[in-house]
Amino acid sequence: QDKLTILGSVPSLGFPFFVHMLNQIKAEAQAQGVNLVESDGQNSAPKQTADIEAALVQKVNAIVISPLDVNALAPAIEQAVQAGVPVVTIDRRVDGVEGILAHVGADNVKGGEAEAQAMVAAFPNGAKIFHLQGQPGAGPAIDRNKGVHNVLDPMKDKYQIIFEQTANFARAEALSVTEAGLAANGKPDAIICANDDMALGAVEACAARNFTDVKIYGFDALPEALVAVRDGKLAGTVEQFPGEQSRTAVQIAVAYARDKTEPKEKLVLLTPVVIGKDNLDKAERLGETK
Amino acid sequence: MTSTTEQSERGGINVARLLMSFGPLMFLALLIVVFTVLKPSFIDPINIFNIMRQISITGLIALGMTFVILTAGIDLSVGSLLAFCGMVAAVVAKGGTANTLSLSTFGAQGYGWFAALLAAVVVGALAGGVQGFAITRLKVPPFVVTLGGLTVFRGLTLTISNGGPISGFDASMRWFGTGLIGPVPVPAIIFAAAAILCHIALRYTRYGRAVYAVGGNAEAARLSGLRVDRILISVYVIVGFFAGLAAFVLSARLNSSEAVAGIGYELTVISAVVIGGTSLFGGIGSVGGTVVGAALIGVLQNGLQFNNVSSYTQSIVIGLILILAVAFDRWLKSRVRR
Amino acid sequence: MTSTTEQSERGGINVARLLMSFGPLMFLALLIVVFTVLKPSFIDPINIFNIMRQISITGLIALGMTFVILTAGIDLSVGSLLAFCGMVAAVVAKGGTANTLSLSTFGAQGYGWFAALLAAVVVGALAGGVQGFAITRLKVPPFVVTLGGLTVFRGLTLTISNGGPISGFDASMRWFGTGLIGPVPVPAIIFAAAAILCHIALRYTRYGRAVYAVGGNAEAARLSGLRVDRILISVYVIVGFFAGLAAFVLSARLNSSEAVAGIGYELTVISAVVIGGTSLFGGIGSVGGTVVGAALIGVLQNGLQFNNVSSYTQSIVIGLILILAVAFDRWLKSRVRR
Amino acid sequence: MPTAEAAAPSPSPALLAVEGVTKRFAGVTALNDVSLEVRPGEILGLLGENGAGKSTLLKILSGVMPPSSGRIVFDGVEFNPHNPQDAKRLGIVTIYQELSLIPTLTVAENIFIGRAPLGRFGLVSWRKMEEDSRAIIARVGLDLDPATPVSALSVAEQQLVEIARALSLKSRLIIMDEPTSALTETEVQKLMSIMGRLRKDGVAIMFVTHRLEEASAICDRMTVLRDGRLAGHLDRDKGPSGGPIKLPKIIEKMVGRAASELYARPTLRDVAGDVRLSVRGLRTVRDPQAPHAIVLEGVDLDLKAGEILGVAGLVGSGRTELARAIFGADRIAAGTITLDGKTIAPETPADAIALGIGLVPEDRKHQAIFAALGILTNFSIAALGRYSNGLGFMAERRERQALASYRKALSIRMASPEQPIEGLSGGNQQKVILARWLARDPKVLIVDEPTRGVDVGAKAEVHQILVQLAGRGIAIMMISSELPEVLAVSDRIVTMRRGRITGEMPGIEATEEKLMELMALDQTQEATQ
Ligand SMILES: Nc1ncnc2c1ncn2[C@@H]1O[C@H](COP(=O)(O)OP(=O)(O)OP(=O)(O)O)[C@@H](O)[C@H]1O
Ligand SMILES: Nc1ncnc2c1ncn2[C@@H]1O[C@H](COP(=O)(O)OP(=O)(O)OP(=O)(O)O)[C@@H](O)[C@H]1O
Ligand SMILES: [Mg+2]
Ligand SMILES: [Mg+2]
Repeated sequence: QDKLTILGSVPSLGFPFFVHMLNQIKAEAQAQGVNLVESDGQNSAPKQTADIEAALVQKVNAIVISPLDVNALAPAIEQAVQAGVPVVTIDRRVDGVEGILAHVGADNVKGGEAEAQAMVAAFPNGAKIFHLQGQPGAGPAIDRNKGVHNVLDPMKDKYQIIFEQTANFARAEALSVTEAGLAANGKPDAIICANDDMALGAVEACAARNFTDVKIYGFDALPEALVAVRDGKLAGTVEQFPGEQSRTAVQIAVAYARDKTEPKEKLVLLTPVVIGKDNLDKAERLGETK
Repeated sequence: MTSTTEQSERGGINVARLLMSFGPLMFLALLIVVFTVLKPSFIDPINIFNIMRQISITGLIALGMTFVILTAGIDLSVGSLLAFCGMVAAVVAKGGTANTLSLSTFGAQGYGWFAALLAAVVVGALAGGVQGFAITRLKVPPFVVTLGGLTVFRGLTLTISNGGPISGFDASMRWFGTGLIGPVPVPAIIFAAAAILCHIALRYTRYGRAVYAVGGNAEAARLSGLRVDRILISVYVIVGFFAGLAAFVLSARLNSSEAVAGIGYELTVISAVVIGGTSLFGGIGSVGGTVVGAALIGVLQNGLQFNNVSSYTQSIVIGLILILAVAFDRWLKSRVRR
Repeated sequence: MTSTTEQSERGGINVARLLMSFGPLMFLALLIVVFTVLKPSFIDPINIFNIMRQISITGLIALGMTFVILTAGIDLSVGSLLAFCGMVAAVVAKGGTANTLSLSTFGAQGYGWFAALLAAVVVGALAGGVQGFAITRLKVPPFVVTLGGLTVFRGLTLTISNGGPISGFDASMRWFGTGLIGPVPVPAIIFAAAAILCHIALRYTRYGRAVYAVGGNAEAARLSGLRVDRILISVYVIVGFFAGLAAFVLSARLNSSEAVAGIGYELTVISAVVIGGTSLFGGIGSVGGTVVGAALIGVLQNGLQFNNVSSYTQSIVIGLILILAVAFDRWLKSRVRR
Repeated sequence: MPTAEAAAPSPSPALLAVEGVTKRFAGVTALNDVSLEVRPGEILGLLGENGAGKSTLLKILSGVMPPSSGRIVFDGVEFNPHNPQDAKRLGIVTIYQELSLIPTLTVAENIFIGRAPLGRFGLVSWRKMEEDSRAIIARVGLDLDPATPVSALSVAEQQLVEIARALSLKSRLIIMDEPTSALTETEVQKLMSIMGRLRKDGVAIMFVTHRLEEASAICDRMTVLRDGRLAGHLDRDKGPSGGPIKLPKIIEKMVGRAASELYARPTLRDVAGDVRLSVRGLRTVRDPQAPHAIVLEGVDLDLKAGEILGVAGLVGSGRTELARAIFGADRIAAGTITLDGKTIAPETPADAIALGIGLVPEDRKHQAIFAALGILTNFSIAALGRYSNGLGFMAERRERQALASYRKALSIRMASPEQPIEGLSGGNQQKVILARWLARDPKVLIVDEPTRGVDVGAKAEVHQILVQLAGRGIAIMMISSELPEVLAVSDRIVTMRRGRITGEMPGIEATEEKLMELMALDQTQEATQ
């Protein structure tokens, strides 16, 4: 019989986080001895939908996907399910579609909560906070923002968000936005960022003003951020184990496609962990740092 | 020689000559052949219909954009306007501005698909009209007005939906995005019908000829007694209308209206128009060209994806082929024409 | 009346008259006043220098874009080219194409800042030259060529870096992004110097005259003995050069070259130029206008962030003010001129 | 003065009455208290020097711009047009000085702009539109495929199309601003006879031209403007013969002093110069974008230093093609060009200019001026090297001085060197373009319709300048559709027809009749080929 073929689709290869995810999918597919059709959603729900449609025409045996948007990708995923192709979702969970084989993920809302809790733990007596949000309207931006507010809103008097702006997940924008925030409000105690790129931009802005004791939190645990955590430039970053998620998802998908092996659990949830200086070893990509 | 090409320009159909005289079409044919050779399943009807469905969204907007660019204008706001109209349609369809994330396909309490469609196209046309008004009355160049529109409509969309999507429409609405008539996807039929109407409007009505005249030389058109301002406003209304229609179809297809929908569409849409031979300086171009331009982009994306070309390489290849397709067209024109 | 406006056009400095005659400048002044009243710390030198540093990146590219638009061209590839040049600079600075992610500021084994700078600007200029060549020789419109460039350069950048950033430069390189000369940030100084040079080149040299002439009427320019093709190629080389320079400064400032840098910059850059009064149809415009346009955008963004205006509202306000600034300019001109 | 003349009893009530109209632009008063009237069935000539305000007045009448003050009465009703459509609705049809065709559209569409004939389902019938336009352009003697885009037409053809369009509209008043500036005798004759017919039908015509013979031949009355003011009205002689208005009278009114002779016949100058430019067997390539364009079919020509060579021919005879081929603006298929004995092969105008050849093109608007740029830039653009230093910086002081001296020498009317050239009257624009080439001091200067739209006074100045330049040893080739001009200035004349040279004679031996014969020959026979 021919080799199995699976589709691996991620929201956008413009972000290192998803590059890593796809690389892990690739590696696991190789290990499992299956062909992989790669798909880059290019930050566009119609594009990711189109990729799924193209894959269905090519009769892939299974789909492993991290959906750009859980709502907008639902029809495409439903179409795949109806075509009898097993689907495993990674990272973001698509509700409302019956028959998804499994979901492997670490919820972004939970990640946002973890990030805020880490900050709260560092400042038990309250803090003045800057919050850099992701691209307005984008799924992870919404979820992470929600997580942060879930934790901080009930403690509004102690933990004041004095400056809250989007920096579109981009380092350059985070730098200039933080600069403006610092000029307008002076030094905060902590800066919570919705991804590592923005956190690293905020680091540069603080460094330029010699505000080296501001505690800055990132998200995604990219190797570069891990180095920054090790060097004390970042206070922490949220690890969601994208590699483990991806590999697990591929294993589940391939097992089912081979011989209808049902997964042991339909819902594999990895708890997000805030990586600080003391638990660096928990970080998935520590090995990539030098 | 003169008479033959003129004939084909005037609508006489002669496939070989058409191919020969219009570079992008030839390129399109070539791409289809190449992709089919590489993977025969490329021309499976299913895949062809997929492609048609995929290009229908940007294609619809590109039809409207053809009018605008024919007048030497430009509309950068279409992507944002699409998101805005989509959100409006969702609010109407679901009957509230609540940021409901529910996927319940049945619990809709809104005003139904027709009201949603109407709301989308009316809001789109109005928004286009306002921009057209700013262009003609305030004398601000279209680039600036619609760039402003790009950020304003995005901001409004995010404000309405508070950043999140509005999802879960009833089946009658979803049919416009996912339904089939016979084997043909509904969005493709909507696109084809709209393209034919636009072709007739531009080629066979006084209004259409006035659009060309204004683009060819606005001052001369004014001196010839055309109401240039009204015509200019009308093309922005048209592109707004199509942005609204595309928004409705997209929302129906994705079963969701997203605040981030349509980001960067302006460039895809304008590319389709320009690759189709419409001049950014106005007065020259056709709906047929735009359809070919949209198809070229759609086939290229689908075909590369089909062959599992890495996404980075895809970017490089698409960029180069777009340039080559147009270069080839210029070369053909410099040699063959008449 | 005639003589007075002419005087100011010739460069005679008369602040009141300048303000009165150039809408965007007046708007800029107004915005600064408003933001200062809202929060006096807005005009703290720290913040002013922040703004200067922030606009320096897109501002540098906008200088080059002014040349391009003066010839009635356009360059959509600048954002991608910025990312590409930045990545090249990073590779040279760090001495390898390895996707090294180390932040170690000291362990650099590369070729130093000078080589990185040189590589960035040479690659930028070359890339611009290739695009200019395609525009003049293959007769493909600038919009199409540079749209192709937009996707090609992005694909190349992602390929080089495999999607990730390359970070951690030595202090001598970082100085270009973060250093100060006296109290003034180095990027701001680079931008100011470049603006003055460009102003001189356009206003006081043969080359500048030729650029205006080609944009004003390419056919008449050709019949007047100008080598139109060479001039066209040269403006794309210039904008490419500036994209390279901006890339170097940005990488130095962020201590990192990212594959996703510069997305959407083309619109910001072109806005700065167009708001500054340069006509997209060529032949009309100035470097001074571009600087004001860039400053207007920068002040607006910073001022709104400064007042912690929600990002949704920011979009709406920025869009409206850009349109108003230009509308006001047109209105002033229509009154003063006649 | 006007009042005295207005006192004369009018034969019929005026169709149009202009009463005290004034128009001010920034710094310029283009029209100052001008009054005139036009009656049905009358051809009124509107004359005046360049910049006198003729076009401004006509633009006001056709709704392009409002007057600053004054009153217009049309058909007994006060008339305040807000846009060209208002005027059109009343039956006022205008042919503008700067051609107002839409280059990207076909001839047929331009003729039927805004009123395309409709066929089935109310859709535009292209067939009918093209058939009808073929008939319409035939009236002015044009035989073209109506599906040709206007951008592929020569200036003369465009002018004819515009005239044809105007004539095809239902009109009570036709306003023509220099309709004949690019036409040759034959077409002018045709237009004159059409105007005569319209007059019989009771249509009123206002007619602007700088060709005074033409005006004198056709106009019933004339109104003359000078510096934006009314200089006076002239009537056809009232004698039994009703003789035309005499040129000296017109000129005196226009320039405000007694007229000297208009075209001085050249004295037989001793042109002993060597052959400077020599063309042998020149053929050009057919341009795929303009398939019906004339190509040169083997042209032999010699041009001596210090000589003015007149080139006469009908519209479409290939004179412009010859000029462009020598200048490197069009591709050459075969043939050689030698300059001072050396074979040259200019591939671009830049090459030709570097070799010392200059060309004043016929289509001022599209090929010569930079409309939005200042006069200074327009002036020096072909001689940037001369007005810049080794580092490439402009030597603005020298540049301005040079412009100032040409401004004086050519009496260019302008406000300042920074003024955009589009604000100048047509004639003054032409003078700036001439100055552009004079500033380069070329060895060979080709001028294509050098006095198109230039007033009599300035025309004489231009002719003088050409003679002076020739006197300095420059070889001049002058293409002109105005035979009197060719006869007046040329030391030698060649005629062209269908891409070939058909004859040659010394200037003093030539007459209009002789030239016409060589230019025209068997036109009809060739057209049917
Ligand atoms: N739009 C304008 N702005 C400023 N000045 C103008 C404008 N149009 C015309 N003028 C000025 O008005 C005066 C009259 O110009 P007009 O074009 O009416 O002259 P004309 O009699 O038609 O000359 P010509 O015979 O050269 O065509 C000129 O001095 C001209 O510079
Ligand atoms: N730039 C051009 N592009 C396309 N066709 C042209 C162009 N110039 C001239 N033609 C065509 O070439 C033919 C010859 O025109 P040309 O201008 O050479 O004649 P001419 O002898 O100079 O007479 P005139 O200048 O009075 O028209 C015309 O039929 C015209 O359609
Ligand atoms: Mg005039
Ligand atoms: Mg000619």
